[in-house]
Amino acid sequence: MHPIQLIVFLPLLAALVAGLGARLIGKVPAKLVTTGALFASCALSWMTFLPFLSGSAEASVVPVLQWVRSGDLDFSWALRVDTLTAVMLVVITSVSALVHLYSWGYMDEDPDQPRFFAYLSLFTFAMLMLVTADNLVQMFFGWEGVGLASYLLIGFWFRKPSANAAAMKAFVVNRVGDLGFMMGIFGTFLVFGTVSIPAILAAAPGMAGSTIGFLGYRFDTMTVLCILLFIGAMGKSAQLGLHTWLPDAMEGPTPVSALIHAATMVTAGVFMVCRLSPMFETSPVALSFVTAVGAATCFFAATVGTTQTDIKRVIAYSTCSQLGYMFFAAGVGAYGAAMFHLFTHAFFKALLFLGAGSVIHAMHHEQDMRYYGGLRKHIPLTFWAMMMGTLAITGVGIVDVAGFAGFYSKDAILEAAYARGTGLSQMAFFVGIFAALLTSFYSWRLMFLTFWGKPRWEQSEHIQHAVHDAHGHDDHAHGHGDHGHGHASHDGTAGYHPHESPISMLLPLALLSVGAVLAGFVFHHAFISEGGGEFWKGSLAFSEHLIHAMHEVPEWVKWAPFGVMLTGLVIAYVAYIANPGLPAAFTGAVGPLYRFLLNKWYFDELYTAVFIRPAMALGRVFWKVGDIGIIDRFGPNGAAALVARSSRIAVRLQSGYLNSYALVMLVGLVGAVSWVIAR
Amino acid sequence: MELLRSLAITGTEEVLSISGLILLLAAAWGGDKASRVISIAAVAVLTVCAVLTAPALCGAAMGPAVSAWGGQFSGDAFAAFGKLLVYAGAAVTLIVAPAFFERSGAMRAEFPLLVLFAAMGMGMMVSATDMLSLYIGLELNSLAAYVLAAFLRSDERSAEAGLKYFVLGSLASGILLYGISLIYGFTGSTSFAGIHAALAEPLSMGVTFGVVFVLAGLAFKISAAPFHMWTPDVYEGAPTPVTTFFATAPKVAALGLLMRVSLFAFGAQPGVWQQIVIFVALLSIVIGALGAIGQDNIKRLLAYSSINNVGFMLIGLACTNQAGAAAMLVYLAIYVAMSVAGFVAVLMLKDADGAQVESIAAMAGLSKTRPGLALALAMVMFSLAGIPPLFGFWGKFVVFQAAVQANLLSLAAIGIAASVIGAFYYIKVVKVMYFDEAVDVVQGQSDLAQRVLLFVSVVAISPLGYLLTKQLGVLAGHAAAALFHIA
Amino acid sequence: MIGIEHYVVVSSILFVLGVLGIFLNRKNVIIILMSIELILLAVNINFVAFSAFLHDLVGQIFAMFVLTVAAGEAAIGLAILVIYFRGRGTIAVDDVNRMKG
Amino acid sequence: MSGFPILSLMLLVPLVGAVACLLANREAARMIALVATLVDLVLGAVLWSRYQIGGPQWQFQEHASVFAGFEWKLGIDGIALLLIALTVFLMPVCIGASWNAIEKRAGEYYANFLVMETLMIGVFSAQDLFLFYIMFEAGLIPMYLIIGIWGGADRIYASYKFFLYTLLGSVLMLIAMMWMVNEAGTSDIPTLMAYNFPVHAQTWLWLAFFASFAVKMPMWPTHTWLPDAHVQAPTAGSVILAGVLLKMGGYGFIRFSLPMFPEASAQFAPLIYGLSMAAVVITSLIALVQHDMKKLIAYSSVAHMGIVTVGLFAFNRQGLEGSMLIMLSHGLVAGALFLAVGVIYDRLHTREIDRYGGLAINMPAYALFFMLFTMASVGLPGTSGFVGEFLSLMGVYAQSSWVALVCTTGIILGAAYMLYLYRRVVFGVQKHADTAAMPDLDKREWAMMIPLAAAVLWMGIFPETFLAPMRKDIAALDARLAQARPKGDADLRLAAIPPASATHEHGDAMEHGSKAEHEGAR
Amino acid sequence: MIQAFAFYLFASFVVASGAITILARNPVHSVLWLILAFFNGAGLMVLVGAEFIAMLLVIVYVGAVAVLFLFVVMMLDIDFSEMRAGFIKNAPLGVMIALVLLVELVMGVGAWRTGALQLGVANGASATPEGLSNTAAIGALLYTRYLFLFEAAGIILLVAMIGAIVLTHRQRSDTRGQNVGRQIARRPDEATVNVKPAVGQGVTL
Repeated sequence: MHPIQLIVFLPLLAALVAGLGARLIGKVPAKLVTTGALFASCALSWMTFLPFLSGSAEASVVPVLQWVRSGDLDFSWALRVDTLTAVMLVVITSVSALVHLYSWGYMDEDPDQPRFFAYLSLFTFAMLMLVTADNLVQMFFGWEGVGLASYLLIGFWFRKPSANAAAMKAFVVNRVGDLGFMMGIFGTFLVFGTVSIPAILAAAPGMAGSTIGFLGYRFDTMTVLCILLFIGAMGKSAQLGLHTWLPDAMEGPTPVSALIHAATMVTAGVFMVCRLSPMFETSPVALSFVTAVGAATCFFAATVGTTQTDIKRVIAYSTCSQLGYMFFAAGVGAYGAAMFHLFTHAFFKALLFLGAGSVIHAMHHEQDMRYYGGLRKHIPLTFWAMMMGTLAITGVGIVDVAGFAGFYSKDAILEAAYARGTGLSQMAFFVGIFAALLTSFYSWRLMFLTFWGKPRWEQSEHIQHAVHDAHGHDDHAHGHGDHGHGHASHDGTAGYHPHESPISMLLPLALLSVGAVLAGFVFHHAFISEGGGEFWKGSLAFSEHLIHAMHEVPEWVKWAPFGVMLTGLVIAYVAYIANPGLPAAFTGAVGPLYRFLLNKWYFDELYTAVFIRPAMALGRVFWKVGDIGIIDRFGPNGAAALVARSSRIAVRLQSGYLNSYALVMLVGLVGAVSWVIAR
Repeated sequence: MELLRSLAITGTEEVLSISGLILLLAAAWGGDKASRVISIAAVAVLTVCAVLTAPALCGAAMGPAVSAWGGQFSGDAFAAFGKLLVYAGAAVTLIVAPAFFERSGAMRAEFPLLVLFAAMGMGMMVSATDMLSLYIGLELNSLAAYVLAAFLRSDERSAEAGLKYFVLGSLASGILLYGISLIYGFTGSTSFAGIHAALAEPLSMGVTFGVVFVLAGLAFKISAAPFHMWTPDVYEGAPTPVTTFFATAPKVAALGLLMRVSLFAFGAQPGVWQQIVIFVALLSIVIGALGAIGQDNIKRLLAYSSINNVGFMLIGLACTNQAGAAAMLVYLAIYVAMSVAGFVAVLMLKDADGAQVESIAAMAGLSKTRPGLALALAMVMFSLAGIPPLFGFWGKFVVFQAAVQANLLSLAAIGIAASVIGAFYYIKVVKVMYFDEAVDVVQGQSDLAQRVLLFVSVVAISPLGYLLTKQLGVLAGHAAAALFHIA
Repeated sequence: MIGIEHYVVVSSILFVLGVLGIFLNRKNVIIILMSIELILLAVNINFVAFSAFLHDLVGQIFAMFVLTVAAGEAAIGLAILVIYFRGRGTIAVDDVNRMKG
Repeated sequence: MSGFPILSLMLLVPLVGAVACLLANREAARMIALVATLVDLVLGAVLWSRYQIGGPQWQFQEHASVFAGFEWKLGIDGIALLLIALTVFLMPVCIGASWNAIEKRAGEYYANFLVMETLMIGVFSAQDLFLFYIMFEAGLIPMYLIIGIWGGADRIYASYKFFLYTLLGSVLMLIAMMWMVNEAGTSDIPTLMAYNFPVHAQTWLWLAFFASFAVKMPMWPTHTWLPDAHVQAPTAGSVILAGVLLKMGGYGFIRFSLPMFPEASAQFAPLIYGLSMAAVVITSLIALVQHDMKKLIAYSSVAHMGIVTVGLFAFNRQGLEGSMLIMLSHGLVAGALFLAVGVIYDRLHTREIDRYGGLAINMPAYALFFMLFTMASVGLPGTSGFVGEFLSLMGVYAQSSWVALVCTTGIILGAAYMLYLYRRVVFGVQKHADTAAMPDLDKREWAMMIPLAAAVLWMGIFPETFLAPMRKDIAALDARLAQARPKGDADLRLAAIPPASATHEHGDAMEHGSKAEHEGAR
Repeated sequence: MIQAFAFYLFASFVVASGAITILARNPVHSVLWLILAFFNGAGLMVLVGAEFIAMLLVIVYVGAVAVLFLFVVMMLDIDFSEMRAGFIKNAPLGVMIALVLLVELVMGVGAWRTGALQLGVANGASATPEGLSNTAAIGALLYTRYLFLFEAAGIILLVAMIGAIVLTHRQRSDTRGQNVGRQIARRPDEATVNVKPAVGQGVTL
């Protein structure tokens, strides 16, 4: 058995065992099975990846099972392993394994843990299927599979209406993207006669310049196909327009956010563009589109991120923004850089989420940063882990010396954008720089609000509940009432004492911190150096030329990210440590803009007004007016009424009088006679 | 010799008339108490007549060899087919009548006699090949029928039915006769063969009028719209066994007559009447269906149903060819079976006192109180509606197939679409019996004869009936071939 | 000799009169029966006239049978009328509508 | 073939069972019905195992000349085999679903169901045009009774609507059949499938058949009988209605309209596309605002059938095979969904969505199955719903990207209304005490759900089992349609001078490309 | 000339009396006008040489049928003063249609123009034999070719008779019918019974 089969199917098996058999085997075994399977899978993934890193492995395809054969269309279940896949395998299984472990602690009190672990493992399986896909349809399978898992996990706390709504929204918005993806697959099959990825990529250059009819107009074939496929990627990767589900997805448990909505699933779009990069290379228009969308998302999400108060939402917008980076990297042709950022981002963003989870855990599920403050001393380990993540995401590092993970990858992207030299890519560069500034600002804002300053916990209902519950519990336990308000302290803590998270949560934080610190330094050579072509081995369209140009960019371009990072840090410091009144004053001054950002550019409101309400209203109209009012009324009911009315006439004619009977007969006779005369 | 041959060919009529006279004496002697015995004897006579008739049908008799009385009668397969159905209908009437009249004490020994004489008249109708024999047969049947309709003389509805039937029937006879007189004048002949020959020439308007009048008169007898107005009232008012009779035997005889007149006598000029038949057919289908909706009397509903069904049969006539005629005969045979089943089932609807129940509303929940009866009625209804796999579908099937073969596509399409309207009221009856809450009205017992008849006829219209399609097709084919055998 | 068309016209008028009598009348069923006799008279005139002009006796024989049947018809018609009257006490045409619809 | 009349036997077994049920009491009747359907299931399994994939087109042929005008002629190809398998598979489930729910007049109830089974198998195995029609039409009667006697409060309207709507739809088809038989001189379906009817006649013949199948499918705007019928029918009635009866329409298209009137089919393809697009979008939107669970699923059926029809009229193998797979899948999934509704209806006796909520808490197993079937309905890859929809839409894309686009929106709307339903019923808090007190699935319900779930997954993961039997038949149909296949809107045109290097390196790929162009040009 | 005069006389009378028959308010008058119409009809028949039918018409109709009518009219004991006058509500329509029929008949057949009628040609099988009176000729035909129908006509009359009796004959409970058998079978010893009544107790009869 090929290890890849174990890597992919162990999580599925574990998910089935835990999900269906939990009642038989019990809670802890179910958790053990899934976590164990993931660690096994993770170990195998690293074993698969390392040969690729050293350049000693070759791409291979492991067939599993025939799937569909219909006429010329033929695709099967098969697992493809090449460098790109191997990178993804490592990312997915590592983060997943750690998230599994982390969940032991985080979900400790939840009654439905086996279900949770089953979902996590199921997700991992689907994600692995996605990245190992040898054909577009299997990729779509994984694509939808992760969507399902995401849906299930966002809605894991199904009693919460908001969680259900968010889950549904995630699924449906993703489906909008999937519409494009499916159309893209259809078009690809029509053009190439196959859905096998290698075959398509091989044939794609030959199609450059051809035109195709689409929706009644003629377009460049490859542009149509790439943009359709990219729409799929936009949905999954929460790009501008189809991003609205991602912030809401934070309704799910935090480990889920870390695994799915930061490290892995949302990067599937980037993976797909990279996987199909030879195809995208044939269409400059499509690439420009990718760049534009990526840059816009990058900018948009960063702006919104600066105003959010929910700790997870801030990180979610941050994710969205970082995905924008990845896309415009891909758009400018720096697929290696895109993948590298994907790789590093997985570590530091998972770290940030898990860290945030640790904070939330400590704060009794309070997520609003306005009610945090001063946590540095209470949960120091979490603080340091978060600090590592923040340093990584803001891209702290010294040019040509060393830096945190984000430093390498983000700088590479910005340099590539600049080096590409087209107008659009230059613009993307500046947008990226500005977004980096915002990134720095909101990341530090998060840190300062959470860990510095005075505790502001007493305004939090969650904390109050926690304190009250503990108090009530004490009452019950000790049998005599404590009627004073001893817990109502005046230090803003409301008498609440946050505790550091258990070891099962801290261990993943530690491991990921290592990744966030070192991933860039260790791997940047392989991913984005001039020898990257040997590493990638054609699994994506690696452009040596672009890499070369990247090293030729002016110094200010290289230093700009560092500069904006510092600027952001300073602004955040001034606003949240030095002069805490400043934000309120500032937001008061630019009220409309602030509200615009706070309300996420009013996308949700817009979509509600443009799509959801009209859809419901249309549905009602089609039902009440269309089906009942028109079709039924003039169709069956109308016919029935007509028949009934005619029947009444016929019956009235049957008056019972001899005269009229005779008259009718006479009319018939005269009619017949007249007919033969007229004939 | 010629006389003997003629006597032999019209043998069944003679048997009927002579036995009728003998039974009349018996009735005079035995009084009303003998009515049951006389009924049995009459059924026996009809059976004998049927046995006498059968060989002509099976042997596909046709042509001058079976022509009697100088061309006034024909003992061909067509006549035999019609006679067999007529005798069957008459026999059913005789079997179910005693139990019906017994309760009101209205059973009279004359009843079987009238039925016998009517059967004789109908036999003459289907074998007539001359306007004169047509007329005599028709009137013999009609006069008996008028009396039968009014037979429950103490019942106002029965008397009214008789009166209406009589007045309108006489008017129809008048129209028919006037037409015959015109045809006689303008062709110089009353025999079908003579008319056929004369019509082969270019047509004068007088003949055309005659044709129209004759067809109008016959349309009354088959209760085709717009000459159908009497049907619901008479069907409702007449005693139920008599209604059974009207729905079967006279319908067969009149249709047979109509077929022979139009296809043989007027066969040379189908263009004159084809359009009229098409129109009448469609009108009958529609009027029959529309009228039936909203009826609450099951007999009245079946009356409209018969109008509706006649419309379908006329589609076969509109084909003006042998296939159409054969289809019509098949339909006719199936229709007789359906009518028998339907009316016998209606006869079995009795309340606790043994009084007849005719209201559809009173049949609510019949499927619970009398499941077997309800099943039978449901099968009749679906069969009348022409829903496969019940045998009623086959009648419509052959008729429409004939129409399609004759390239009357639009007629077939409109007709079959209109049949859906008909389904509306047939399934209403099923709805009342099966879906509505039981009211427990129908409780009375039914006698063995009724049950046997119902069983036999329901089996015939059940999907098992399809096993008969071949034989039925062959026999109808013989009959239709005889009709088109121009001597 | 008077032409055949004259007879045809006379019989047509009589026929139409008879028909009119049936459906115009709302007074009395007996008059309807008489109207029927008028129709039959029209028919008979036609038959006899055609018979004469065709030099063919069938018409006259037909007329004879029509007469016979008409007699029987009248008997039965009147008998039905009688029992109807017995039951309802009226023979007004307007009242003969117990059954309708 | 073996000569053993297995098809006739499959028709006979339920019929005998039906008669027996009529005479039995409730307990005996349901046992008889179960045994009869299981026997038929076994026979169906035998049928499938004996079916030679890639063998002669028509297998298990039987012929008895016992009727005038038409003949007792049975035989199946792969397409019919699959649908028969679906029928015999669903029937025991239906009986199971009725096990406790039907209390009044059980004997008649089961008799009706068994008669239905006979007729459905008859429809799929008939090889004589008129035999087909009789079986096709006869199904109205038992279904009418099932809805009317054992249905809900408004059952009478629904049963009437069902009966008359479908009757009106199919009568015109009979006239067309007669014309065809008259023209071709035979009522043998295989012969007619190869007969070339005059093109001008095909137009109206096609329309007549269309009237019938469109109502049966049902296609928009003749779909309004379906929600009413579904809502009022008892659970098992809905299952069989959605599971098998709707498939008769699709079967009709694939067996009659397409092979017999290829030119007319091409001519009317735009009509089909238009109606199907309308169906997908409009009925999906309507499903979104339903308060009644069964109505929602009924509307979703209309939307799914819309994708079936576009696939059928895509004139290529992906479309045809995809449509067949949707039909099979929808048979399972819609059946299962109605069953799922029935499970909770049996407990609470309401189908109001608002009366439920939070079922995941007290009925976790139920929630799991419901989720699986919801996802299958949504067309999640890995479930049966995906493969068919994917192939079907892929097929139609070759014809028209617009149609594919509009119909593919069905996957968005489908997700929306199904998940909205699921969210309201299964998720959330337990609003009502009676809802919260409902017990989870019992053994009988497990026994019904498990096979359906297994089949749904099987079909999603290894559809080859279902594709293989019909492959040859679809290929034959595709070949038959080739003469009339309309030109797609893609019309791929290669660049005038392709880059030299690319041409050189990817000669193999160019072959693909030119082939695609060739197809596009057809 | 005389023929023409006679024809017009009979024709106008038959039409006029027919019209009055249906219009007369009193049924008795109607019957009488009907009788007049029959007489004139018979006259028309005589004009074309069908004296047998003409006589039959007079004898059968005037002698039997019309009298039967009168009889019934009298017997039914109808209060004629209560008879509603006037016509049905759609009488104008009916009259118009009837007139249309008349016009169609007359114009359509062509009877409005002298000599426009193209009668058919009889095949001569039943041609009027030379030298035989009308009555004899009819008889010759009737008892040979039309024998069967003649008998059937008899049956019709029989049916009419049975029908009329069946319908109208009532078993009156208040009348005592004559029982011939019993009268004949009556013996003297049954006719008288000797009783010895006790005084004051009377006898039971």
